[in-house]
Amino acid sequence: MFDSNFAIQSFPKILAVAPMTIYLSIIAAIIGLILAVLIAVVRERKVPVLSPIIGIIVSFIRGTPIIVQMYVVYYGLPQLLIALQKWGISTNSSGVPAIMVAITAYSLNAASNISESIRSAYHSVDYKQYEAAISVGMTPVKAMTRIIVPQLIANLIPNFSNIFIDLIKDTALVYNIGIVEIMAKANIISSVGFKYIETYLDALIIYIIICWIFAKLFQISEVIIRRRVFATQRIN
Amino acid sequence: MLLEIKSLKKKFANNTVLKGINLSIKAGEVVVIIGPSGSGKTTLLRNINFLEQADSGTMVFKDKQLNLANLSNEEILWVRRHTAMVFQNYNLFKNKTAIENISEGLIFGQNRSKKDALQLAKKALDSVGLLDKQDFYPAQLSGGQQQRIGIVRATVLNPDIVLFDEPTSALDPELVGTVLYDMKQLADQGQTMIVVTHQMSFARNVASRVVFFADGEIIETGTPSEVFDHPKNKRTKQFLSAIAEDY
Amino acid sequence: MLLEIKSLKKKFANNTVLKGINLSIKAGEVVVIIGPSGSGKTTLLRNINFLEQADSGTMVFKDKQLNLANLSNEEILWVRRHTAMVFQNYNLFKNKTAIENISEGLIFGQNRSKKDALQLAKKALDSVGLLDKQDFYPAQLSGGQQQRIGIVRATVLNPDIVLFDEPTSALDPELVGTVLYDMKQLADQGQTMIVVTHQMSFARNVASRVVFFADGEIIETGTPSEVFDHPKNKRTKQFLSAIAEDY
Amino acid sequence: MKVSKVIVTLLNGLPETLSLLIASFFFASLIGLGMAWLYLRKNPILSALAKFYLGIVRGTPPLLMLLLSYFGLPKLFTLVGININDWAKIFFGIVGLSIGWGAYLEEAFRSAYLSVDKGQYEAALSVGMDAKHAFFQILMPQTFLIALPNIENLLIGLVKATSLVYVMGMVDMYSEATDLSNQNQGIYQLEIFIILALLYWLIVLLIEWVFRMFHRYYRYVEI
Amino acid sequence: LKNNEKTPVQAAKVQTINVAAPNNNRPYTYPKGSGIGGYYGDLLKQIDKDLPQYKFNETTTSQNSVFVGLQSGKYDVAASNWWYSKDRFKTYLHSDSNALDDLRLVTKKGGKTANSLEDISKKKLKLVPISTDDARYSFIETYNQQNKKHKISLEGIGDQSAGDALKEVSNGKYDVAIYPYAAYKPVANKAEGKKLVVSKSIGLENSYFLLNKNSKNKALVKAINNDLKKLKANGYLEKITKKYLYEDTFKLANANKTFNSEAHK
Ligand SMILES: Nc1ncnc2c1ncn2[C@@H]1O[C@H](COP(=O)(O)OP(=O)(O)OP(=O)(O)O)[C@@H](O)[C@H]1O
Ligand SMILES: Nc1ncnc2c1ncn2[C@@H]1O[C@H](COP(=O)(O)OP(=O)(O)OP(=O)(O)O)[C@@H](O)[C@H]1O
Ligand SMILES: [Mg+2]
Ligand SMILES: [Mg+2]
Repeated sequence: MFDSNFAIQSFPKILAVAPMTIYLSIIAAIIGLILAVLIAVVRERKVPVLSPIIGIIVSFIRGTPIIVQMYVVYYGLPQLLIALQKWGISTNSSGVPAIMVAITAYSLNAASNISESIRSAYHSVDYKQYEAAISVGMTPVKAMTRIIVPQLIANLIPNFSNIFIDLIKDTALVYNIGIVEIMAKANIISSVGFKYIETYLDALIIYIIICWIFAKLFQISEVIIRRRVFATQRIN
Repeated sequence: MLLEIKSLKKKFANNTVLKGINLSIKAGEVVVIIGPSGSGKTTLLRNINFLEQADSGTMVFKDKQLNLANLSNEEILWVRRHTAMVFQNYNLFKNKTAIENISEGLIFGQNRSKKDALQLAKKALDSVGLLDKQDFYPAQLSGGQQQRIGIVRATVLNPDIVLFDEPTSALDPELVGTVLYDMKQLADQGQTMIVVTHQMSFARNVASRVVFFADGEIIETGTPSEVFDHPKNKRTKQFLSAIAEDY
Repeated sequence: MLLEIKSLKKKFANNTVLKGINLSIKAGEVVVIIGPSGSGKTTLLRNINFLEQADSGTMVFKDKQLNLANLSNEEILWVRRHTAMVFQNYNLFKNKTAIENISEGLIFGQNRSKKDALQLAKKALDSVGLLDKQDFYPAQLSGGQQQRIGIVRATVLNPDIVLFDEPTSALDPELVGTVLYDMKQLADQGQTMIVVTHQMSFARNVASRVVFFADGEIIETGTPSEVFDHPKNKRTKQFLSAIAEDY
Repeated sequence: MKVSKVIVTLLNGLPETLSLLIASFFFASLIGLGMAWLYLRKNPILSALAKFYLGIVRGTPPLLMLLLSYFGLPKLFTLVGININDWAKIFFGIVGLSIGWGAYLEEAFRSAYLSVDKGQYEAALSVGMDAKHAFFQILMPQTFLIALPNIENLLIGLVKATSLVYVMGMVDMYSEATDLSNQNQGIYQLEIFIILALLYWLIVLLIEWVFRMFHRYYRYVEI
Repeated sequence: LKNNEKTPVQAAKVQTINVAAPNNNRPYTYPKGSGIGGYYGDLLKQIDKDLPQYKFNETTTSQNSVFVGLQSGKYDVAASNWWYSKDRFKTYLHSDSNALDDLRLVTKKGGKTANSLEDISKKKLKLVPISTDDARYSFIETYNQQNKKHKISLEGIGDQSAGDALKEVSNGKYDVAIYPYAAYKPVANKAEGKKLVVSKSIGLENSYFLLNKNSKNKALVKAINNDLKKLKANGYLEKITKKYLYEDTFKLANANKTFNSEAHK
């Protein structure tokens, strides 16, 4: 029943689209990180009106399955663009590529998760470090960038690593909107003969390896950063 | 007068922590503040360099008149750049080496060139005999070493006043001496200091003036021998006897 | 002799922390151990009630001979149930209220009924005047209150020896007195105690014997006045002068 | 189509979603506890076993985990001569999610356990408790309280992951939604999915509220 | 099943057969209660009734999952409008033809039109992505292999309903979709569908049951084939075709020639 030849032949074909999975995850992580910083700043500074609104949006995004979000964006984005057209803003509603939908959904998702992690990493930096900085005459901005942020980054890495690995795994759903990444390729190759077990096993192995590599990379970078930032492996 | 504080008041929620403090300090004076835990000593220091914002009161510092309830950002920065603080738990920047801890304030607080700053920092480290530790991170230093660097970090800025908040109370007893020694050196060089401490022998030997603080008020002030040997107030007496370790 | 330790040795990796300790304690004695940081005082206490396992040595406790390098679980439990410990950082159970902190040992260490245990715990709390705090969690109590409960938690078990590891060094100075007072009361009642402390006045006033410890060895031992006023060893003198707060 | 009809239809799947959630969370916790226990053993083989489990599961997309459970598990059982093909789908859903979330919970429990103050355990021993009582009276409750925020996040993640059981044709809220939208040839797709999202959000808000209450109850236990 | 194994007498009498169908393929299959609805729902129930020695146990799930289960042996029969492909017939057992599908091209009213697969390629029309599990996907792939000069650009997608796909034609995102008439028809009456036009038939395709390869199922295939022959002859297939597929595909030109043509390749 298990066609090991087919499994072996399919492996390189599926591996060939792994860059799509990684690309999607990295783009979503980068955009997510940028948005997350903005969100964290707005939320921490308690910017009136904006802060509670963003709080609700973040809660909503964190509280709903990504596949549902993806469909909402998939079906909602074109309608939004059509609506914008009616308002006289020129958009091309028919031209929203699936990859844009995926990046939008996954970036928003990453942004809300990362923003929470940034906030908790920020709170885990000893507040007195900030006071020490301004007491030697630094401006608040300098105190943040020179003292708080480097320490925050070291605290952030473990959580960020988890979020990124979840992101890689979650992209296994984007085949639903027609993006050819690992799962989609596995499905496509399988459909010819309706043989799925082989390709899914290939996909599983590829996912495990990718996740393992990234987990290790983050682990190493945490050790390096901790050593650079604090000259210790762990802060007390 | 270098510093003159008038009717400084500070509340947290509905807890009035400072109930109208008046305190004047001449250049070169060493003022030691003693008093029970929770009486507001730390809060007073934090209000002097604006880590905390007072509710009302005025301050004259270096002939500049300041309304404590309404300070501009420039005024805050100006005061911070002419005062310095030494913390109970050292608070060295954990992500900076010993020498960087000292140079950061020179570079980013006083806009000196990096080269100058490092040179000054080196000299300052040398003066407390810790030059060989210049590239160590705080986590690699003992408490006593950290605190002595904390003091250097403050004094290298050449501040008009240095504020000390229980600088030795987190230290092992045999290490306390080294830090107090550095502080005495400073005092002997004419540095103006406000020191919150429980080290009565330091207060007795080094202070020009002792202030006894309780419940957010100055209860008694005078020379060390006035306050320690002839306390006028009942609460002062009570506090001194609790500290005096007899049971 | 209530407790007799012979040639106790303890190494961490290649760092020999205890280099063959001999120490005997009679019932009713109060032995105060002093010495510099890192000299092994805490390690000694932890070896006595087996929080740490010694590498070699013997111990006679309540006429029972114990080989420290080779203890059965029953022996360990038996010793722990006849000794008690008071920690520097109190170590009250953070997830238990004041009264539960005291009753836990009675219930799970001494197999008493919950009802009995709570009654005993209540009485014990009352004896230090903290009955009104019985339902407070440690985080809701001051350091002094926590440590006094820590002492009650130990003594309510009616142990043959109570071990104190710097019980006051984490406390605010005015709170130190209340804890030392409780400890003196205990000593006066004839409780056998081993106390590691930097409170020289306590050592002087309460100790039957003072042991000066350095580098994992007992350097000097004697009555308080022998050790403090006429120290024989150079290192003892050096240590006492560092502590003595003159600069 | 009326919103109320959409809601009623989607709510048909709620019992399935909830039973899946509760059972998976329960078993995932058991697996997590067991694996954390193995991981922390001094025995190198046992802890290697736990690390292996962790490494594999952490790299497996939940979707594949569910497929593995639904189709791989029966294969595994036929090797020992037991036929579980006919067991209810929810069984396989629970197995897949439990194995996946067990790994996350393992990490939460282990890191919480390691961050319990060692002095607490020693204090327990010093009042004469044996290791077992010290563990169950002192370490375990504190571990649990420290792990609580992580547990909350994981439970929320699990709520969302239950939607993936569509791959095995279970009729949960998500499947009700896709089926409803198919019945209508995808015309009300956006509306249906927005309502679906709101329903999931509601469940999550409820969970957050419960944890908040719990947290408030233990606010004086500062660990 | 387990009980049956223990009592061989009974086992010879009634065997349970696990049948799976996609949950997203109206009007051919969809979930109905705990079983299968639609064209194949009716057909399976009829066959089940006709074959007393078998008892069908029906389930619906996502399409890729149907085949993972079929391959692993969890399911015996996969039911939907599976068309012929060499690989499939090699991997699985297959029945004789159980339905005829009428393929059409759907375009936007007033927009570009197409009446054959070649048209799509010649006019450079954008074809709506096809679910990679779908028979239409390999149908186009096969076409591309055989018509290297007039290749159609083909995009894959996950499970997607006909409604969603056709919406993308009506809103202009894509130019043309390829669907069996039966999948297009229910959309045609909706508001979105009114913006669409459908071509003439561009071909007929047979559908087959696919079965896990094992000896038990070999006997089952025989039994099913016999029954299918009977159901074709007595008009039952035509009856449910008219009931579910909106037209009688057996009456179309070439229907008789095409029916069951690949079954014994
Ligand atoms: N940020 C704050 N928010 C609310 N209350 C505060 C805050 N900081 C201090 N307090 C309260 O103000 C009072 C004075 O505190 P402060 O730290 O100034 O006392 P202290 O004299 O320095 O005591 P210690 O000797 O323990 O350091 C205390 O009751 C404290 O609880
Ligand atoms: N678990 C351990 N592993 C390794 N080394 C240890 C451990 N516990 C203590 N040590 C080392 O043993 C030595 C003695 O430590 P100990 O805590 O007994 O000293 P102490 O006399 O109690 O000091 P202090 O006055 O600072 O409490 C120190 O050098 C310490 O670093
Ligand atoms: Mg203070
Ligand atoms: Mg110690």
